[in-house]
Amino acid sequence: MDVELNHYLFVGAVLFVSGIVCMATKRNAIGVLMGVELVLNGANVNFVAFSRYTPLGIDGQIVSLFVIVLAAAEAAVALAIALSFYNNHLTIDVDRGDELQG
Amino acid sequence: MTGERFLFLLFALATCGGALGVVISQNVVRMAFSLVIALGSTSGLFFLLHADFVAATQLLIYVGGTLVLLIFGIMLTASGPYVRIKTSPADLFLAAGVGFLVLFMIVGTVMDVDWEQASIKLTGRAIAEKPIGYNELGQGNTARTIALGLIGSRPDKDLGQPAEKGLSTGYLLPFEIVSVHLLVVLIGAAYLARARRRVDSSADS
Amino acid sequence: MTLTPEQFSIVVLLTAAWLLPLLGFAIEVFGGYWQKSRHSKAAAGLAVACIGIGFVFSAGALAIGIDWSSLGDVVEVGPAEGPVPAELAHDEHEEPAVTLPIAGTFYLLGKFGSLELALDYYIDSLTLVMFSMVTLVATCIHVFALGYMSDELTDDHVDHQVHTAGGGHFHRPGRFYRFFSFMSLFCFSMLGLVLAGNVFMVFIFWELVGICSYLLIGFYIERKSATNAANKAFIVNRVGDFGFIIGLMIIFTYFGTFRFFNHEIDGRDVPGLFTMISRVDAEASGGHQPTGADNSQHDADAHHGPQRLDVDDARSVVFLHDRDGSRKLDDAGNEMSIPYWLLVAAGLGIFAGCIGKSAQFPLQTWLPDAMEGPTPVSALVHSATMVAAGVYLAGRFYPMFTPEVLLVIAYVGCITLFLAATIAMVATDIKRVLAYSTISQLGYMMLGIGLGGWAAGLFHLITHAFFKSLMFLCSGSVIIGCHHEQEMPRMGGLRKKMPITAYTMLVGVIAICGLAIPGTAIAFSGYHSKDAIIATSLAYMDANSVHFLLFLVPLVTAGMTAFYMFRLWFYTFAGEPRDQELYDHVHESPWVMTAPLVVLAVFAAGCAFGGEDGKLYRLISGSEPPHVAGGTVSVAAAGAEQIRMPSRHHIHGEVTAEGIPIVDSSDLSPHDKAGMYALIAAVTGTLVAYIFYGARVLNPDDFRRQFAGVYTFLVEKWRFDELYDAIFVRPVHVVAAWCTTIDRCCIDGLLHWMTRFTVDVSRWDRKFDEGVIDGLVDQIGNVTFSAGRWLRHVQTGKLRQYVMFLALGLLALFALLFVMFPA
Amino acid sequence: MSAIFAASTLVDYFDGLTISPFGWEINEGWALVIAALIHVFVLVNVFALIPLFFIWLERKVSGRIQDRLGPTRVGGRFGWLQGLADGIKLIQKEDLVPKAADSMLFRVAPYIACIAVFGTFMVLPFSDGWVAVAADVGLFLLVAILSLEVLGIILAGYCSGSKWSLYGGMREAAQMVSYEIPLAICALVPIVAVGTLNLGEISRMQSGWFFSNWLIFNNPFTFIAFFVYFTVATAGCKRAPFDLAEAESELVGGFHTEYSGMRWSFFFMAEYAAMFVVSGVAAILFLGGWHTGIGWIDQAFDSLRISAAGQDGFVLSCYFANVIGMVVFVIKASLLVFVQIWVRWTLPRLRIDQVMMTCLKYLIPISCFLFLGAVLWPILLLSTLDRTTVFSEPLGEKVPRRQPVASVPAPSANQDVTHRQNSISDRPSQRVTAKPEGDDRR
Repeated sequence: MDVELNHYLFVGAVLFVSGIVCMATKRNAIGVLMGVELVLNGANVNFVAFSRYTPLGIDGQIVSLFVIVLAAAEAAVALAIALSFYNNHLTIDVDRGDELQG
Repeated sequence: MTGERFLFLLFALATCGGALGVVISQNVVRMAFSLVIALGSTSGLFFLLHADFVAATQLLIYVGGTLVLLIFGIMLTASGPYVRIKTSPADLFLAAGVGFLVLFMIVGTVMDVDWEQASIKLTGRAIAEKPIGYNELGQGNTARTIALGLIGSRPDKDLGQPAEKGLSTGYLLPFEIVSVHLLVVLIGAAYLARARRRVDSSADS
Repeated sequence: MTLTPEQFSIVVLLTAAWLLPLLGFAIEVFGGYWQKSRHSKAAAGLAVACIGIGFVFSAGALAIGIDWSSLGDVVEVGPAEGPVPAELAHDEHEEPAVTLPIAGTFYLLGKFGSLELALDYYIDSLTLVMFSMVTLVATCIHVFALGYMSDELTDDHVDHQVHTAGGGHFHRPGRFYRFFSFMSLFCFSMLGLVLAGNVFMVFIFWELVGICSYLLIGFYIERKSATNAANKAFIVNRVGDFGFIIGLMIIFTYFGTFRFFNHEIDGRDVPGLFTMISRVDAEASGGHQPTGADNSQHDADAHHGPQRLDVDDARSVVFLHDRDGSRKLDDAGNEMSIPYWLLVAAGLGIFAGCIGKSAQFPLQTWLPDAMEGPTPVSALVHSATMVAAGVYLAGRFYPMFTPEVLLVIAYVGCITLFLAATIAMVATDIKRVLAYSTISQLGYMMLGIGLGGWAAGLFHLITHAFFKSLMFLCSGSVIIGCHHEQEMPRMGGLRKKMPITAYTMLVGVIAICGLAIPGTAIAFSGYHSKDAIIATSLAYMDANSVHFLLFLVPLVTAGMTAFYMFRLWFYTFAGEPRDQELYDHVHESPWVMTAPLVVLAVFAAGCAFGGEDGKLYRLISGSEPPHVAGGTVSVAAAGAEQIRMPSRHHIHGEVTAEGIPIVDSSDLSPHDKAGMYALIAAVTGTLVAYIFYGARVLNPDDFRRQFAGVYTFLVEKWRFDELYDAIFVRPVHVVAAWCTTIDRCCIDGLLHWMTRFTVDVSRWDRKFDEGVIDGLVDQIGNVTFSAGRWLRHVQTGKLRQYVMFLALGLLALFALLFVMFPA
Repeated sequence: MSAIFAASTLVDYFDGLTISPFGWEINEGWALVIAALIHVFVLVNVFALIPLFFIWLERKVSGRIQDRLGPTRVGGRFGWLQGLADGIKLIQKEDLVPKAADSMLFRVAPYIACIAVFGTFMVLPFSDGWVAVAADVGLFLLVAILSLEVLGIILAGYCSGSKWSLYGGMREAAQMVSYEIPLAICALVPIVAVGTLNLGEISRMQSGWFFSNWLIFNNPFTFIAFFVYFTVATAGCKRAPFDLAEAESELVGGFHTEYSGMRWSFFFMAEYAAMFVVSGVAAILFLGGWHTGIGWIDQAFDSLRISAAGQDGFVLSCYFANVIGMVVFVIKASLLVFVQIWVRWTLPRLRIDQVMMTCLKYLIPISCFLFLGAVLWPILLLSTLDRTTVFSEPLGEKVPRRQPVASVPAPSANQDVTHRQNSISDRPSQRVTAKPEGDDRR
């Protein structure tokens, strides 16, 4: 058998799901951030795979580039938020950040 | 067992392993490490997909930039060495269950779809014919194409097309928007992260 | 039209002369309130400067605009070479220095369809003369006012005629600058009225002078009488203006333009009013060979034989003419015309405006009361200029008047002059005498115009302006000298105390009476002008003998004029003082007041020098409508007698009333006869006056007792005020009372009921609001609130839970997808 | 043996080769694996030898600069085996892991640093066509891989469980993250001039007289950019005066305080290899790559290569030319490394805040200005001289000589097809082989 589109999609799915689970389980803000990165990467894998295996062409790569760049931006902001969170709570545990709960 | 398949298996396993490592590990630094592995092998996958530019970008920005930033953040926010914040087992099980459900769903969906039909329905072309940049000659040399696409011209789509078909659209506007967005984000991050007066610990617990 | 340099300079000069007073007014009004002390004569100086410079400008314009050489030569009247004066009448237009009239547009106010509302100018020799006259008289009067109003130069002016509740007199700050600002505004309006190039603009300034007169009459606003007089003047004028507006509407409807002169509207030639209504030869049946309206182009033949309106007798409509004289076609292509009776109505309407403005019968009652204003105002506004504006307008509109209208004008003038003269004979207030004489003289002017003596009427307008303003100023000087005493019976013998005033006054009196040395042309201005009018009336009488009254009444009135004027003079200046202690305080006025008297006296005496061969008359007749000189014939309306306007040749005795030339001028021409009659009448009146008041041979009180009825009737001014009171005012009061009662009972009641109803309704409404709507809103609020309260437990603030929700939502979505679209 | 360097022919060499004793034939896949292994072998040797040489060189140079002799004993007069001796000693040393350390990461960190630097060797062309992965985005890829080294440093610093290491790691992290920006921008300045990221093409465009053809002299901005790049690269290799991560005077040993023995030496292998890599990149980007800079010599070698083009297998003349080219390239890179050493022993160390300020307040703005200038320069020339360069023929003439492949849409139109001067990347068949090897190393 030769490598097919589906294989890449499976990898992307695994990345995606583990990212979600990571977000759902980690209490460390940075961990949550990592989960986000994982999810984005799962999406990226799909994009590039599609642009490779379907006649859609280069657009998939360009979109994945945008995703990467925005992920970097998101990481910067999220990290800044995490830092100020840490400044205010002396901890990085996101479960402590529930002052606004109903 | 061609080289490509071998390498794919290698990178795919590394990626999945790294991802799972991120999920399972309780130590933030270990998580970061396994994330490095996951993302690095993801860029390896990109190489396999003949997307050199994306792969390099992935390496440079993600592994070289974002992750270093993350580890930096970890260092800054570590109240003790190797902080571990335990998660309740209930959460873990619940999350795992949901995760498996989602995984199952996605895989099922992927299996269901017939990509041949989908691609013909979408583009009117069969999957067999590869888009430009993926033919045997110019494998992976997509840098120029991407660059041209980013500045708004699409020779990969338009070359050799009948003139009356018109020109296809590029990505100049998103490119500009993203650039400005990056600038804004950096300024905003600097503003957020600037040193503030700490609230005393009695206040927040 | 493109202007030659002379024309342009004339326009510029007149415009400057027109706008300068406005500038002055603006500065005085705004500066006046800023200036701290009320002692400064700055405002007066400004006003005098403005109007003076204006006079210089308009005099310059006159000098440029008129070809004096052709005016100068004296004409020997000989029937041999046809109608010579007629030739001369437009001789000055053969090679004129400047082609008059000059007409054009200053500024386009607005454009409604084909109608253009604009600030136009229409300058012919009449305009030039009027400008010079107005500015000159106004200058003199301004200077005079410097002295007359000087007691206003104080912060605490005591008005002796207003009594406060405390029995004391009324104290107020002086209003020197305000007076002069009003005067400036009036000058601006009057000049604008003279300059106006279209009826609309005329109407605007017409109303403006009305406002100024209102303000000036009511200058001593604390005096009840003054305010009443102001209101009266204003309201009475409104009556006239009502007719004026009707006339305007008719003109706009049928002529489609307000302009006097030919002009262009977006490329299309539009003939002016006068061109449209131009006459045709009486013999000519169709509309051929009409005489162009504007004097610049019309042929000499037009002056043979009388002329008539271009009327289709069958349909009795008047055809409008185009520039080239052919009948004007409207866009549909058929000939434009106006029904004859509507033309008559338009003429009457316009004339109604004139009646109101120049206080003709039956609207004459406002003018005597207007004497409540300061004397300079009476001199400028109510004798020289504004009231003359009515006559001026009638002259301007002369071409629009059908013979019937002219007849009406003539009769109105006739009645007015007689009636005013009779009242003047018994009036004792010095200013009122002058006021009534003004009315009567205006009557003369109207009569002249109505009889076809166009030039004669306006001639008299000019001369009268001079001597009447002179006399008013003299009376003002007397009043000042007598410390605001206006009753003649308390004066007398002032000749010795104030000689300059007395003798300048005498000049004026002689001028208005029209005394002259028989056989010679030596006479004051009044003689020539009145003589011209009476001559016209004589000619008119033997042209159509039905209207003989139009000759007799003016003749008799000439005598009465002489009588009451000399009565006034003798009363005031001659004989022994009747009130010694008043006499002791009399003093001659300062030079600032006497100088204008002298100037005006000179003009009153000599402005009409040479009579109808003089320059002034030529100037005026230069802009005479072309069909006047040849005489006109009314269209023979069915049954009515035909009215024939006398031609100038007839007046001067070259042709008979039927237009047949008289070869041998053995007997006197109507002109010379009229001159003699008028002179005889004047001398008679003078003698009578001398007998009664000068020599005091006879005692007027005996006659008073003898003719008590007539006397009281005259003293009560023919009971006109009572009449109007009975006819108009009381009914109005009654109606008003009715209206108030109706208001009180019905409308107020209805309103009260409605309010009560509303209150009840709103009371119910309030209940509804509070009960239902508010309840509903509260319910919604509560529901939302409780829902939120219940839902807020969902928002745990736990990030990871949200992620779980996300994932579950994703699952649910896909599950839905699979259920709905099974692969 | 010789043909191994010419990777162009390697796979063809093994493909279809029959090993006589067993009599089975090597198919394409196995040939690929074998070729890959050979490449690994060669590159690992190069990677191992270069640091040995430079460590020795540094000792000698520092000795000379400090008026000492430096190593003299081991091997010959110049002690040129000193490096080897050190290596052996380090291998013998005990491998310690502190109790406070996170043992797994502590062990892994040196390898990460080492592998990262080693990865860059695969995209670094030593001579025309002598490159493991002639990626189209070679330079970009190289910078990307090089940026991975810092991960190892940071992990090492953080996981040693020592405050000195932690400080070192944090300093390293801050320094690297900020210095990568000017590094990339300065590398882009010559890229703007030549219009390709492919290192092979870049240096191929600089054949001919050095003054007219080397990119450093291409325009004033590239000239400045060279020095800025060199400074930034020095900082990137955390060399003095920017070596705050291992500032002995403040932090005992910086990030490698807790390390000993072989793991410790890995860091230094990585460091010296990195020095060589950045110097090599400088040589390719600015100093004409493997070209001597003397016009007629370069033309001669180019013509040799042209003659080799087309025919497969081992061509002696082409091989000779490539060997000369490699020597020239290594000499250029080594000179630059020598300059780095020289600087280290000459200049005092900056303070950390000074280091950051130098980067953020000066180097980044300067490099941005240079980039802008480099973009505007050709436009200026075009509007004044009607050409885009001052000395050499317009770069449009020199744009990669290759068959017009669809992957290069716009420029491929004006390419000079006849003048075929190929690299591996341009030959489709070898591109296939070279590609997986590239990934193999990571």
